Amino acid sequence: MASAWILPALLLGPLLMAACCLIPRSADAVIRFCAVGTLVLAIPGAAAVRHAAALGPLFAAERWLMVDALSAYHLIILLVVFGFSALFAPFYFAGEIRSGRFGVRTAARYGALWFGTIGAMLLVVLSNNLALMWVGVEATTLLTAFLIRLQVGPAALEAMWKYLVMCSVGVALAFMGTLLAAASAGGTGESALLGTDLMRRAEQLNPRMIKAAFLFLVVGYGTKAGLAPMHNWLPDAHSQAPAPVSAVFSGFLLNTALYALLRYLPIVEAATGQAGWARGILVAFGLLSLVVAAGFLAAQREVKRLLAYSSIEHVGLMALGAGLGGVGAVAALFHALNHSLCKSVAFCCAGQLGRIRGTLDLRRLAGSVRVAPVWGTGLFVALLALIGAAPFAIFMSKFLIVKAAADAGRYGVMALALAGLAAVFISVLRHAVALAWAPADAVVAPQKTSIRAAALVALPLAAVLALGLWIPRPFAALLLRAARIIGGFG
Amino acid sequence: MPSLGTGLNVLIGLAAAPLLPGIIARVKAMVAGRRGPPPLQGYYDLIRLLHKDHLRSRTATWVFGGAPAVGLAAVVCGLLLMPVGRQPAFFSFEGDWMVLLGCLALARWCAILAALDTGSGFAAMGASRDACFSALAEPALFILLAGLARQTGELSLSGMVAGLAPSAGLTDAPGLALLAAALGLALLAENARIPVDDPNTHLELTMIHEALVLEQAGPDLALMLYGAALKLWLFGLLLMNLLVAFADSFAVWCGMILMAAGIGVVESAMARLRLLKVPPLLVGAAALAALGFALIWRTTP
Amino acid sequence: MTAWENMLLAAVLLTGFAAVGSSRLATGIRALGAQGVLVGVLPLVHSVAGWNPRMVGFGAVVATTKGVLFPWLLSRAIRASQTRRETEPVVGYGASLALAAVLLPAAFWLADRAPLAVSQAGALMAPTAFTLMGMGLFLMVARRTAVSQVLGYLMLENGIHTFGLTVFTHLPLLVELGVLMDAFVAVFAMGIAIDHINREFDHMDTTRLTSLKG
Amino acid sequence: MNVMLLSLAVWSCGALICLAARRGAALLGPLFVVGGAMPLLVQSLQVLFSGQSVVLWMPWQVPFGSFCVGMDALSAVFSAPLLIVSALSAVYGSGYLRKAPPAALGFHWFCFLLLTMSMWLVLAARNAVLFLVAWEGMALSSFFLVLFDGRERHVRHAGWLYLTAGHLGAACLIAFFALLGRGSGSMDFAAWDTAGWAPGVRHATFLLALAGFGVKAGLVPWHVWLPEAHPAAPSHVSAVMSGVMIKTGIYGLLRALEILAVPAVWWSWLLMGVGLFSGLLGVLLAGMQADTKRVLAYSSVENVGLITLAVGLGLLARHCGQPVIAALAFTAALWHAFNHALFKSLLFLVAGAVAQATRLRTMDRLGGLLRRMPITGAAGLIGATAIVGLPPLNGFVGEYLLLAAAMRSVTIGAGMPVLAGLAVLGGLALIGGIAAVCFARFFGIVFLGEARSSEAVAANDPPVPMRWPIATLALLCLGMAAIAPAFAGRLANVLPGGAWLGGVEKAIWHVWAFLLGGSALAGGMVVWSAMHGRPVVRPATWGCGYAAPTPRMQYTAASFFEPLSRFFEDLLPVRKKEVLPAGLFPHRAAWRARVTDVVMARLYQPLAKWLDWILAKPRRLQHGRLHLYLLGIVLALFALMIWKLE
Repeated sequence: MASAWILPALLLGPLLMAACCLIPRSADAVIRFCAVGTLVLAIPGAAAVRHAAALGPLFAAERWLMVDALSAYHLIILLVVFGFSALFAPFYFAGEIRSGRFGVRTAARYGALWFGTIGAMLLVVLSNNLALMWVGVEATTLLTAFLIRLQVGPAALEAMWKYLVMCSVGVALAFMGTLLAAASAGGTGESALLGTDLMRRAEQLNPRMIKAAFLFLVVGYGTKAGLAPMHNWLPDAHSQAPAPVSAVFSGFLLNTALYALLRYLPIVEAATGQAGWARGILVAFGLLSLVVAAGFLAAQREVKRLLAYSSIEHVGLMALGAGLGGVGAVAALFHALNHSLCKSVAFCCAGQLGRIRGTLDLRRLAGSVRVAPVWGTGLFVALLALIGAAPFAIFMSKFLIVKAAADAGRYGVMALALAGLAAVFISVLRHAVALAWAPADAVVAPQKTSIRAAALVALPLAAVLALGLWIPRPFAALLLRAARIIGGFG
Repeated sequence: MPSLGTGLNVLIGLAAAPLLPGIIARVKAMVAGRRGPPPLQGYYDLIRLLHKDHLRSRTATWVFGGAPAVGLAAVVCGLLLMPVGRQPAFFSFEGDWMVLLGCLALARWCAILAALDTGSGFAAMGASRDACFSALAEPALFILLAGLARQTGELSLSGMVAGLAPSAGLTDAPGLALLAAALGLALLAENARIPVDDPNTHLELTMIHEALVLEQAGPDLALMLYGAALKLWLFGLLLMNLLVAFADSFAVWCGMILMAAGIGVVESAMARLRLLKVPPLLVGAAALAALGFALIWRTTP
Repeated sequence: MTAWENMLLAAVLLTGFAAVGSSRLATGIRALGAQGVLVGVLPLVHSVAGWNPRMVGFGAVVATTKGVLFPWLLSRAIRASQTRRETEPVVGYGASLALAAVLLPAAFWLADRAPLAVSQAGALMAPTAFTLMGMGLFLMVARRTAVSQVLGYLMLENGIHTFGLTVFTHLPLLVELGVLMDAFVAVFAMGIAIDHINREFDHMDTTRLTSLKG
Repeated sequence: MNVMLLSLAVWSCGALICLAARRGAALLGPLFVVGGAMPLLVQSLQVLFSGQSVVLWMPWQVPFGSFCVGMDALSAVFSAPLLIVSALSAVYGSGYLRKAPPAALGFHWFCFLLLTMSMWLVLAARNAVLFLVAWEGMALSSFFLVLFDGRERHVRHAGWLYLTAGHLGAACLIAFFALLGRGSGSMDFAAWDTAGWAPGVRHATFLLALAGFGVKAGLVPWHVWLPEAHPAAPSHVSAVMSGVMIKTGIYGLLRALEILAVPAVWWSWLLMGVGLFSGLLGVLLAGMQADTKRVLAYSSVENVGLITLAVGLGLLARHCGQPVIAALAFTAALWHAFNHALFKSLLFLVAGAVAQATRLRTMDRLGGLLRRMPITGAAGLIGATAIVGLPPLNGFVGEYLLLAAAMRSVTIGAGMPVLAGLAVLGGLALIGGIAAVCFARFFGIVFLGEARSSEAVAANDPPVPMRWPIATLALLCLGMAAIAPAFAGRLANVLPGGAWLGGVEKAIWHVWAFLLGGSALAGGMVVWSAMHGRPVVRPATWGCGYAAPTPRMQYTAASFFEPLSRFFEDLLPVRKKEVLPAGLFPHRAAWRARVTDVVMARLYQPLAKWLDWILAKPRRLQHGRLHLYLLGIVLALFALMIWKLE
């Protein structure tokens, strides 16, 4: 077929580029190569998305790899987040490259791990074989662990160790779940592990076994997605990792785990006769994450930890949306894109402000909009968007999730969700106001604003603002088809 | 119904208003065993003041200049709306009681602003007390009028008073008596009589209405005094309409004279209340009116 | 062939108990090495009829990695940090063994109630899997040094593998390789991390890694 | 039809242009605001007087959203004052901000234009999603305007409190619209009919609407943000916010009542209770404030309370089958909403002129400004007299309509409406009286008497662009009084359920004629007393013969309200800081008192402390020990198994 080249190119491309990075050259070259490589990957990615949107699912390697609407949608998010972080990396590492702390060897290691992570995530998004998807998720854990470790220091090491151990245990439990799911199909054939086959034979699956499988999967992939009460690694890992890595963490790493979980949702629902058994679990975890995140955000002082807890809150919101079904599923996916855009901009700006002001404590970051106009305003607008202020798309997806709760008649869930979101709004807004209007205490010369940096920050935020007011028709069609896969409707 | 008879009542009011303070002063003097000033003393004062020069302080602006005139005009408009016994007022329409109270409020507003305009501490003190106490007295008046309206089912002041006349049976007496008591208290409070304010004290710190007119002199003072007299006449007329429900206008005029004498006796018998005790008194008047309203509400069908 | 299989499973359980009960890390590593070999060999014993070169080859690869490579890597980490034994663990050794003992009947109870098609697996396979998983998790929670946590993780992996056998005669090759690769990289990563921890903190007690709070 | 699109286009392009033109924005901003506002004003008045409404539907690529915009009588009543006040405030703002830094100026006018556009969109939206986006857009743009001089701490606190309250209100509204949109596919207002609803859900929906719109309207107990945010904003913005933006809350409440067609009886009692309490607490706190703009902000709480009181009475009358009383009460509410926008924005612009002329807002340091700022003073007097509701101005007409409704429900009604009528009469009397004291104090202390500080002495009238809007608003107040009967007649059939009988309309013409005659008489007497021809002597004010009187010996703002503040002590908790003179030769003695908002002190601060305590609990979960985290995962697995497997 004409499109046979797409999937192999998507998977092998990153590995090839990772290898190229290992050839020692100057640190600057490696960082620039990462940016170029990521954008080059966008070509097969775009082709895959266009194919999935126009002609329906694209299969390869005797149906082990697949691109349907849901994976195409997540492919868009992946490319956008990685593209943005790659373009931002030169700004972030410029200081360290000049000061020599970011040597050639470290840069090579960074480049290789960067492309390795992209490859692993692509494997997760593209694989129809559930076990292969599990391998992909486990690979992301191992590769990103060492990305945290780039910054020398005991805290980074501690964060890496906790991340490594917790996520490995979580993903091991997920593997147990995958085995149980395959076993529930009863057959011993190769096809038992293909998602599409399981979906087709969902009614004949052994209901008790598929339920047990889903429990393991929720706890396993939930740990990786940062759902409470398995979220403890997330704040440490995000606050210690360098900014571009944190951006990718919150931007897409959490989404890969949630994507893996959502793949199982329709199968389990079909197997248990659409009784909402699996949805109830997701709603419970979603609400718990929302409330726990609200609790932590109430008195958070450090900006990166604040953004990490905000990620827990938003992942909880996505799980809640998917759990509610109907419009909720559409809202959850729409929210995934908005959140990834906003959060990656927020993390990058926070990281850059941390470098310029020398601190990550929000109280001492006050007045950053005057000191570093581009990064300060970027963080301020991103924070406003994240807490659901007006015309931004996140306000729209929150409204849809509340409407889904109302349609499903679950008023308690609606009330608790609104209360959690309100608590988050109150505490984060206080810092945002200080960030923009408070007089800057430390005497730091205002940074000169480069047009490229301004454009880099402004583009994603403008996209979120535009999505809030006008969703383009082709994108909406893809979104609805993706939502229909996980049990939503237009 | 601007007819000849109602016009006559208004003219009588305009003419006889300064007589009431004269009678009150005269009765107080006789009770105290003195001869006291002649009842017509009020007229002599007005004429004397009108011929004096204007006396306006340097800090005062056009507000001080215009306030007495606007105040007097407002009270005169109030008089146009007041019925006398069974005879309706010069003008009467639904809600005219609201316009009457609005005019009295406008008069008070002008007096307060004039007092504040002089910049004198004592005038402002009088203004503050007068404003605060009349704010507390206002609910009593409104509830009282509600009682009257409930009793007669009418919506205009003339209709209410006329409605009282035929049905003044014994069953309604207690309700109307309570309303009359409330109106009596309101009258004493609004017109600077003894329990609330001492009209002829000379110590500025204890004045309320006197302090308001402390800075006025000459023609301005004349307008203010005449306005005050008219206001006393208005309240007296309303009280008489309530008490002498069945009578024609002649009985009302005699009643007015007797009321003036009564006020004189009350003033000689009591001393001025402490300022802290005045708000509870006013709220007490409102309570009386509410009790009267409740009695009326229960008895009438 | 169930006799051989049950004996093998009993041996696996024994190595598990050894790892949980011993205070010296070297004993733990050797126990886990042995367990790795046994679990590698288990599929061959389990379906002796269907031997084919691919299964045998893969069994050998698993046995060598888990039996030889992991112990070499972990002992190198111990030598670097000169920590010979698990000083005072969170849960004492006596209590650990008692708990492991309780874990066994619980695993049997769970295996009976678990929704498994018990037909192809021997009576002992599922309980062994659950015991191993339980002891693996227990080791990670109840021990202080980083190496013990890695050992716990390995035992959890072995437990899940044995459970895999109760369900499948054999998994597709590519999946097996993927799982093995992940286990290998996981241990490799943890080994490197332990080296860094030694150099950074000059102790391996993860309970003292609590600087990131709130 | 295309007038709406034209104006929206003008406003949005204007906003972008202002953002770009930094220095020129001072002129361009007001130009675009007025340019966009005028055609819409003409359309609103046309709709109001001709009675036929206008609807425009366009597809909008947002889930459940559709660009459905319309202007019916109810929207027109609220959009007319909005456009007038926004246009005049914009002109005023160009003068008020002439010394502001250019960078901030461009962004300021960008937000002002967006605010005007979103406020009008809120009034015109006929689709829930468009309504919510406009509602939040209004909150966000006014948030940026409030923080115009965000350098001071208290302004930042005010901004934070404002947007937080706005957002909590919006959360209630999101739930409200979600409940309304339940089941029915589209979110257009027209598509909903709540006939067959269960009473429980209907009551919950009403409470959500009351909470959501009550926050924006500033009703007690949701009003705590209003006295912080309005004074913190620049004066022309506070004029727009206090004058018209809080009315969008009232508009929303009326629209919600229209959608929830069959109201329950206790709704009207709740509305009247909230209205009365807002009125009383608002006016009492207004009287106790030392800052000019805080007085006006609390007075907005009072007036919104009166409007809600009128709406409640109208609802009760409609429920008890008294169409005339309902018509009177609704007309009173709409009339008061329309006119309060005029005189409240007038007073805020006057306070702004005073603040700019003297750079002072504490009343005890002002005084004697009428002589030095004649135009602002005269307009302030007209505004104060109107807001107190004294004849012959437009405030009095609103009072008259409401009291006539109350009196009718006392006389005619049987049972509950009588009690309601009595409560309205007594409450309105007390609130009106205290309002007179409050605004006599406001006007007297600031404009009359002797100047108490050097800044007050140096004050003079503001420049021309600020003078014209003040004069126009004052003339509008007088004009509204002049056309009162005709305009009140139009307002009568805006809200359904009210039948306007001839009897009441005739009475209003009588009142109008009487007041006209009365003002002529007053005018004549003023001219007579001025022309009396007696010479005028100008001595100094009598100070009991004290040799060297100083301006500071005049009555202060706090002492003016003291008799009432002592009587209503428990409603007005005062926080005192006093250093009493001690020893034979006392050194320093100080006494400072500040009235605190009883709702904030007794309700929200304890609630915030308790919430912080509760939210601190999960924080202990992140204790850093890896072992317990792993235990957490295992326990989560077991809990899930127990809960979900059986």
